[in-house]
Order: sequence, then C-alpha cells, then structure tokens
Amino acid sequence: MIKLFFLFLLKDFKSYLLDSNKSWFAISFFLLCVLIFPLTYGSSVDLLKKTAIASIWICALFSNLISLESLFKEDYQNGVLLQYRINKIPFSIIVITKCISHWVFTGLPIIFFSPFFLIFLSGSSSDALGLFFSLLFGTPLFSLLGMPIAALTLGATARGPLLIFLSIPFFLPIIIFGVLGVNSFNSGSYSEYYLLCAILSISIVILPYITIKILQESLK
Amino acid sequence: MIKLFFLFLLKDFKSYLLDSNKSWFAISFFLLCVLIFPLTYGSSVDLLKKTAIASIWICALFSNLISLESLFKEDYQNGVLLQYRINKIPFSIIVITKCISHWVFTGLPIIFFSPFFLIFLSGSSSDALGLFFSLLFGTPLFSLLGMPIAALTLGATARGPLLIFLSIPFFLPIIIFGVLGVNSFNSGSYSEYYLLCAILSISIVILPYITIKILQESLK
Amino acid sequence: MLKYFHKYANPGKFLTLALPVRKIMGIVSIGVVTVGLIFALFLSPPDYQQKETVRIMYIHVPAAWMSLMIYAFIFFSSVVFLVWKFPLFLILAKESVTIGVIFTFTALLTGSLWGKPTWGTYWVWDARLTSFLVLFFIYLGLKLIMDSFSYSSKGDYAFGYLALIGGFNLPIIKFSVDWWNTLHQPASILRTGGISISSEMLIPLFLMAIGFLFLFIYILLVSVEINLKKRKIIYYKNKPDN
Amino acid sequence: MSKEYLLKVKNLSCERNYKIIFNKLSFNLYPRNIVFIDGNNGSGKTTLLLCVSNILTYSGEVLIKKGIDNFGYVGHRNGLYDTQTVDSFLYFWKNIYNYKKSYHSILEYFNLSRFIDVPVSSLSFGQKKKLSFARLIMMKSKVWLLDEPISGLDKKTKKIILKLIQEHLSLGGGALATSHERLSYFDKKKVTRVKID
Amino acid sequence: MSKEYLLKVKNLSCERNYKIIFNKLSFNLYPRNIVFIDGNNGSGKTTLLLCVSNILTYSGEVLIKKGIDNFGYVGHRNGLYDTQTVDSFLYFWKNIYNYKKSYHSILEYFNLSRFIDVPVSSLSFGQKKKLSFARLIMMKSKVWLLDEPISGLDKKTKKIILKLIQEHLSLGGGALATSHERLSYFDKKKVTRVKID
Ligand code: HEM
Ligand SMILES: Nc1ncnc2c1ncn2[C@@H]1O[C@H](COP(=O)(O)OP(=O)(O)OP(=O)(O)O)[C@@H](O)[C@H]1O
Ligand SMILES: Nc1ncnc2c1ncn2[C@@H]1O[C@H](COP(=O)(O)OP(=O)(O)OP(=O)(O)O)[C@@H](O)[C@H]1O
Ligand SMILES: [Mg+2]
Ligand SMILES: [Mg+2]
Repeated sequence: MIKLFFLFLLKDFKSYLLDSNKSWFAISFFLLCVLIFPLTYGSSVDLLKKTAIASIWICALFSNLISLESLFKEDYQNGVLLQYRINKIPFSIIVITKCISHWVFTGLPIIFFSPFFLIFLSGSSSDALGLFFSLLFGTPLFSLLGMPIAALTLGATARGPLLIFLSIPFFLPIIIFGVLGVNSFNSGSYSEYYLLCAILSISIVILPYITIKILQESLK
Repeated sequence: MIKLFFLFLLKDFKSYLLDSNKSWFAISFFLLCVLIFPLTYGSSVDLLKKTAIASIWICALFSNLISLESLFKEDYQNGVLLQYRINKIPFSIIVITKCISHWVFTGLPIIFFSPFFLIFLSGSSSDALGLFFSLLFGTPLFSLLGMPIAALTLGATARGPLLIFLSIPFFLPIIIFGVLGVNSFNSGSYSEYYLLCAILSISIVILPYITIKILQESLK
Repeated sequence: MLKYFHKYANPGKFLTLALPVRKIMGIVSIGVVTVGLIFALFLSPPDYQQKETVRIMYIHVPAAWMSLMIYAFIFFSSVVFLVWKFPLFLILAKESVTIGVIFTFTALLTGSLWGKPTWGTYWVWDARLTSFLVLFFIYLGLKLIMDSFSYSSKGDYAFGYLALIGGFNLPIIKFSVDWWNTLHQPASILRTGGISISSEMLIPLFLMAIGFLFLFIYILLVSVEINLKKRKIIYYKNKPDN
Repeated sequence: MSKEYLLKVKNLSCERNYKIIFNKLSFNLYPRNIVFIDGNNGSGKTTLLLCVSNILTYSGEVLIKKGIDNFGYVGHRNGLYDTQTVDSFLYFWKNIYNYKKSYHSILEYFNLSRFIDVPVSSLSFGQKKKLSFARLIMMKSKVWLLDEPISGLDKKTKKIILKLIQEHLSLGGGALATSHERLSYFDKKKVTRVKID
Repeated sequence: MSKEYLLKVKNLSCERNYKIIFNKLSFNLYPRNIVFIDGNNGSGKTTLLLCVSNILTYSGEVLIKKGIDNFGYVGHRNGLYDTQTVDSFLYFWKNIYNYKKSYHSILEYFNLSRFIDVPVSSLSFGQKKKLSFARLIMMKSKVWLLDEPISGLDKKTKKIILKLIQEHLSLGGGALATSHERLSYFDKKKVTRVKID
C-alpha cells in the first residue's frame, strides 16, 4: 500500500517532470501573468505596487483553474481509470497522489516564486511573508476543491455550466480571504489566516473522500 | 458549399448553445475576473479606475487562452476530423466556422459586456468607445492566432501547457497594442488601431489557410 | 536548378561538402572574434556621449543582428522543408534554435545592461524591446515543441509551421524603430540611406558581426553533423528486420 | 473494362515516422467489386486506406475515377461525439450529406430505434459501430473504405453488414476492406485480394 | 468441487439508465475453467463484466473466492496513454504489479520489441491490443475478464492469445470472456456458456 502510494506519486511527478512540459505549466503561466500586468498597466509603478498581491493571487487562481480540467480527464477517457478500478488499485492512492502532485507542480512553484514576483511587480518585499503564508494556505485549497469539481465534469453532458458557477463560489472566498489576509498581515491581525487554515483542515479530511466517491460514480 | 458552410456554423453554434458548457465558459470566466479585480483590489476606487481597461483585456486574454484548448481536440480525438477529411468535406469550411463560432462565443460577449464592466470597474464610461474598438480588433486576432497554435499542438505530450506557452508570444503584442490604443484613443491618436487592423487583415487572409494545412498534417 | 538542389539536400552529400567548411569556420571565427574584441575593447575610441559604456555595443548589436538573421534562416529553412520536404532543411532549422536562443538572450541582457546608464532603466515596454522579447519567447516555443512529439514526424511539421507563423515578428522588430518613436536607437547601419557611423566604430562592429556569423555557421555544422549521425543510428535500429 | 476502374493504385509506397510501411503495391478497384486487404497486425492495412484517401503522403499513383469526390469510411475510431444523442448525430450528418429520406428506416434496419434519444456514450461497442454504418449509408458514396467492418459485431449484425456491402456493390459501387475474419460471403469473381507483409 | 469456485454469480441483475439490462443471471467460475458470455450487441456482456468487478451497482450476489483481490482486464478501451512510449508504459505497470522479471521477453513474445521506443499513438490497433495483453500478463491475477479478447487481431496473434489463456487456465486461473467469434480452442469440459438476451 505505501509502496503503491510512492509509486503513484513518483509516476505523477515523473509525468510532470519528464514525459511532458506539465512542470513548465505553472511557471510559464505565472511568467505570462507577471509580464502581462506590467505590460498592460503601462509604466505606472505606483499602480503596479498596489495591485501586485492581487495580481499574484489572480495568477494563482487561473493557473489552478486551467490545469484542473485535465486532472482526471485523460485517465478517464483512455480507460486507465477503469483499469485501476478493475485491478482494485485503491482510488484513495490515486486521488491523494494526484492532489499532492498537482499542488507540488502548480501551487508550490507559485508559492516559491511569489516573493520574487512581488519584488518584481511592486519593488518592495514588505508583504512577502504575508503573501507567502496566504498562498501556503490558499493554493492547497485550490487543488483540493478543484479535484471533486474536475471529477464531476468527467463524462458530463451538460453539467458544465452549472459546474463553473459551482466552482466560482468555492474559489472566490479563498482568493478574497487570501488577499485580505495579506493586507491585514502587517497590522498584526491574522483572522483570515485562521479561517483559511480551518477551511483547509476540513477540506483535507473530507474532499479526497468525496472525490473518490465521485470518481467511482463517473465510471458507471 | 455555402449550404455546408451554414450547416457547420449552425452546428458549432448549437454545440456552444446546447450541448455543452462552452458558451457559458467565456462569460462566466469573465464574470469571475470582473468580480475578482474589485474584490482583490479592495475598496480603492482610484486603483480600479486606473486598472479597469487592463483588467478587462487580461480577462479577454485568459478566457481566450482557456477556451483554445478544446477548439479542435474533441474532433481530433474521436475521429470526426478524420471522417471529414475522408469524406472530402473542405477543411476551409470547418476552420472558418470554428473560428467564427469561437469568436462569437468568446470574443463577442466580451466586447458586448465590456462597457458595462468598464463602468462597473472604473465608474466612468469615457473610455468605453476606445475599449470597444480595441476589443473589436483584438479579440478576433486572439481567435485567429489561437487556431493554428491549437491545431499545431494536437497530439503533443502535455498539450495544455505547450499551448499556453506557444500562444504567449503571439498574444502579447495584441494585448499591449490594445491597451495602448485605448489610452491614446481619447487624445486622438489611432496608430495602434491601424496597426491592429493591419495585423487583423493580414491574419484573416493567411491564418485560416495555415490552420487548414496544419490540421491536415495533424491527421498523419 | 531543383535537381542541383536535390543533390545537396541529400544529407550524405551535405556532410562531405560541409566538412572542410566546418573546419575553416572553426578556426576563422575564433580568430575574427578575438581580433574584433581587441579592437572593440581597447583600440576603438569611447563615445563622446556615452563614454566607455559604448563598448557594450560591440556585443549587443552583432548579437541582435545574429538573432534576427538566425530566425530568418530558420524561417526560410522551414518553408523549404514544408514545401519541398527536404529533411536536411528541417535539421538545419532545428539545430539553429539553440544557437538563436543564446544570441537572443545575449542581446537582451546586454541591451538591458546598456539601458541602465543610457535610458536610466533596464526595461521599457516599447515596440522594439517588446517585439524582441516576443522573438525570445518564440525561440523558446520552438525549443519546447521539438521535445513535445516523441519519435513522431508530426513534430517536424508542428515545428515548421510554428517557425512560419513566428516569422511575422521579424519585420515588426526590424521596422519598429521606424514606425513608432521608441527609446531605442533607429537603424544607423543597415538602412536605406547609407551608413551613418564613424569608421573607427564600424570596423570592430563588423569584425564582431562577421565573427559571430562564422561562429554560428561553425556550431550549426557541428550540431547538424552530430544530428545526422545520431539519426543514422536510429534509422538502422528501426529498420524492419527481415 | 480496364478503363472504368473506380480506383487504380500503382506502385504505392508509404513511409511513416521514417519507416517504410509498404512498398510498391498495385491493384485496381472496379465497380461491383471489392478489394480485400490482408496482412498481419501492424502490416499497414489502415495505412493503405489512409493513403488512398490522400491523408498520408505516399509515393506512387492513386487514380480515382472522375466524378468521385469522396469516400465513405468506417474504422476503429467511430467519429462519434460522446455527448451527442443518436438522433442529433444522425440529423447532423443527414444534413451534411444531403440525404433526403428519413433516417428512421436505417435505425430500424440496425435495430437501434429504441436508442434514438440516448447519448452515444451509453451505447455498447457494437451499437456505436452500427451508428457509424448508418452514417455510411446516408453518405451515398461510390467507394467505401472499411477498416475491419465486422469486428466486434454479433452474427446477425455481421450478416446485415455484409448484405449492405453486397447491395452497395450491386448498385455499381466498390469497396476496399480489411478484415481478420474470413469473408467468404462475396462472389469469388468480384473479389481482389491484396496481401501486405 | 463446488466449494473451490473462483467466482460465484447468483441472481445477478443490472440496471443502467433505468433500463434493466439483464435479469437473474447465475453461473460459477471454477479454477482451470472459462466462462463464455454470449449475446448480441447491446445485450449486456460488457455490463456483466463491469458488474462482476463491482464497478456498476447490481442486485444479486457476486461471491469472490477469498484471497482474490483483483481482476485482470482487457477491453475495448485499452487504457493506454497516447503519448507514453511502449517502454515507459510497461515500466510503469511492471512497478505497479510488482512484476519481478523483465518485460522484454513479453515484448518478444508479442513481436513488439522493435516498437519499444515508439509512442503508443503510432501503434496499429492490433499492436495496442497486444500491449494491453502484455499488461495483463504482468499482473498475474487469478481471474481474467476479457472483453472480446481476439477481435481485430490477426490469425497468428489470435492463436498466441488463446494459448496464453490456456496457459493461464492450466495454472489454476479462470477467465470470463465475451466474444463474437467462435472459440472452439478450449476443452469443452472446461467451458461454461452463459447466454444473455
Ligand atoms: C533590452 C534592451 C534592448 C533590446 C531588446 C535591443 C534590441 C536590438 C535589436 C533587435 C537590434 C537590431 C536591430 C536592427 O538590426 O535593425 C538592436 C540594434 C541596436 N541597438 Fe539595441 N536593444 C536594446 C537596448 C539597447 C540600448 C540600451 C542601446 C543604446 C542606447 C541600444 C543600441 C542599439 C544600436 C546602436 C543598435 C544598432 C542599430 C543599427 O545601427 O542598425 N540597444 N537592438
Ligand atoms: N499514427 C502513426 N504514426 C506513425 N506510425 C504509425 C501510426 N500508426 C501506425 N503506425 C505504424 O505503421 C504500421 C502500420 O500500421 P497500421 O495501423 O496501418 O497497421 P494495420 O495493418 O492496420 O494493423 P492492425 O491490423 O493492427 O490494425 C505499424 O507498424 C505502426 O507501428
Ligand atoms: N455507459 C452506459 N450508460 C448507460 N447505459 C449503457 C452504457 N453502456 C451501455 N449501456 C447500455 O447497456 C446495454 C448493454 O451494453 P453493453 O455495453 O453491456 O453491451 P455488450 O453486450 O457489451 O454489446 P457489444 O457486443 O456491442 O459490446 C446497451 O443497451 C447499452 O445501450
Ligand atoms: Mg488497422
Ligand atoms: Mg461490449
């Protein structure tokens, strides 16, 4: 079981690192964002400074949203998921490794690079710590919340529109609390962080389980 | 031929309207964006005012990027594209109708709603006309330029990231000129518009043709 | 004409023909670059406005020229490949990409280093610099797409067409300084009105440019040779065993 | 006779991924005749069909009778949208092919009438295959390219399909078919066998 | 004898999209035996396999011998990543199934050694199918669920596959297979036929 877990983790990591350009994804998207904001805001340094945190959060949101779509899709379409199920490979392993690798390759790079981007955008690093923590709690939530949503869309005929409108209300609070959290971090109030942490810990317990159920249902 | 053209157009429109979440995608994404910017920028009205145009352009860019991935994918994977080709249904029709319907359901709603969003974000409508024109020239370019790139990456490993990485360089100039154009519109200088127009007219002539060639190649 | 072309588009013929050229280029390019550097760093006068920083020019300008030229080369090779399907031109184009990336990066780096003392900033979003940055991304995209189709000839065409589409950027880069008023210097050498630069600066500049060009040809030929030899191995491995 | 071929293939060679798949194949397809392409897995049967329909680049000649400007095709990938219902699928292709009659009789013929409102994704493998034959019928093309037309079908359906091909031939059409099952259904005189190795 | 079944199916009924697919099926699978599921297209053969492997909800009983905690499966959808090469595909599943030996002999067996560095998307239909059998071999499961195992394969490969199944049976395994082709290869005494209509 544990061996299998590491096998799948390794495989997912490998599929990010070697087989494909998946690992470039988050970074390249981020690069795009970080380029676009100064590009479109012109040379107004003041503007950039003020919007830096929100911009980084928006980038994080988008790169998560985009990469979510393909999370289970290929496995589902080519029958690998069915194969796992018939071979009785526990879906818990698949879901958890998918979640971890998704976060490691979309969330983590964002967290890691965000201080640099913050400096690049705003020219100061005073908010870096706050941003770091807010992303640290926020990005796993994106991955976790995204998983059941991605599983739901598998084989959907017209569940789609509903789905996007479903995902908006889930993702919005995270981004709002995330940005608010950074803004109030330097003034010593951490309530938004506590909230994010609370949501995160509940999500870690519940959401993988729900995802497994949805995935099993999707094969019917 | 013309009958076939309208048939495919109708089919694409239908597939956007009825079968799937596609038509909602761009709008809901846009909605998400427009919500995110004021939410993340907090209550600073001044900030919103200054970033409104750029924000709208960024949303336009992202919703185009996201919808690109599925442009030819389904037809390619399930063999419909192969069927068209063997049945000698001209790819020109398929490509042109795809392009039109893609623009109608991602570009057009954005153009249509942008004045409202502009007012919503910045509180003034002074730039609305400039924004309208810049999007009118810019969004078809997104669709046109995205097409060959979406076709190019069919069958590639890790298609999504690759697609995004490849479209960045082509979309960047458009967004830059678009935003610059709005900024200089009220001062009576239209050089960016002329440029966008020029690129657009060249693109309309060349890019569908290149896309056809690439699609034919992708079936090999 | 086309027949003649066919003869040398044959990889085997190409190798025998290219071998002496490669050897000459290897020696000459290093010599010319060395001489050029000596001229550029020590013998040429400092600019009356920019003082010593002008010496960045002798790297920046040839590197920028090279990156444009290499892209043009990739563009035309790809067109030849797409139209006539000569595999040799695809290999030439593919092997040029890495060299192009390096030159482009050099031009970007030296340009922005030069920008600090002269414009007071490392970077501005004007037409020249932006379009040149786009060129850099297109180069990277070409590099990426080469690795994205494992062992499939589909990737060849994807590469070719991407190079084709990316070609639109070249005239924009070239004429951006004329069409818009940018911070960047307009063309003073490669322009219709003739050269407008003092010969003391022109000589090292040209030496460096020619040196870079030869260097490019040398590296290209070496990597094409390696590629062809590797390809032969793969070809033999894949040959159906009867 | 020799002048009224539907399809004339001369010295056809094809290369895929720098590997030669087959070399110098020649055969003719005449009206009312069927050409069977025989060969092991991976020998290049599907590749041959794709060459004939000008999707892959080949060297050699493929001459098609004047006036024939399309092929019918049934292959492994069915060309069905998973989310489309049977009805909307048929309606779409009926319009494309300009098929005037109602397609309900075709559904009846294939015993699929019950599934008219079912999305394609909830059909069984054989039912999907039958649907792609329904499309083939609506197309009314002179030349059919059939890639293992009867694999995965039950006995009754196999017979129906073979009868369908027979009818198509008797109306002056021609077919190019690959199959790993014996097809002793057709008149020997009308059959050409092409062996790829 | 009756106690050492591998699989015991009792009064199995299944409903899909509110339609009853089959009703009250009963059969046993013993070691060294094979159960053939017979039926027309759309009768529910694939559905039955999915019920047995507990993917679909069913009513009735499916008892599996203690100690058997997985099934091998080969079906229409091969479960291959298009962009993976043959080598990385086999390597991945080898690790998952904890298969100790080298898979090169399996490739040799299926005559696929030449394709080891080729991405799955450039394999022919039959070659892909052979790959999914390669995975089945590495899995070493007691019970095989085979959904039309030999459709689309050439004669030689069919024989190889049948021999493979025979070997699996002789080692004490069992198989549940559907097929529209006659499978007269096996010892009559070892075969149970289940008819769905
Ligand atoms: C990152 C910033 C820069 C970039 C991307 C850049 C890019 C380029 C390119 C692409 C060219 C070749 C143009 C052609 O052949 O027409 C060029 C030429 C040149 N650049 Fe830059 N440049 C940068 C900064 C600078 C700076 C700061 C200076 C000096 C003030 C400068 C001075 C020149 C000169 C003198 C030429 C030669 C123009 C000619 O005579 O044709 N560049 N640059
Ligand atoms: N898309 C592709 N790109 C490159 N090579 C391919 C592609 N598809 C198949 N091949 C190769 O071409 C050869 C012939 O394949 P093809 O699909 O024509 O075989 P086939 O005769 O149809 O076999 P089968 O009976 O298994 O369907 C095979 O060796 C295969 O590896
Ligand atoms: N995913 C699904 N959802 C709902 N119903 C389905 C689904 N797949 C198949 N069915 C229905 O269940 C019935 C049995 O399908 P099944 O795939 O089991 O048939 P089968 O016996 O395997 O046929 P074939 O020989 O064509 O493969 C069919 O009538 C089909 O319409
Ligand atoms: Mg085939
Ligand atoms: Mg079935």
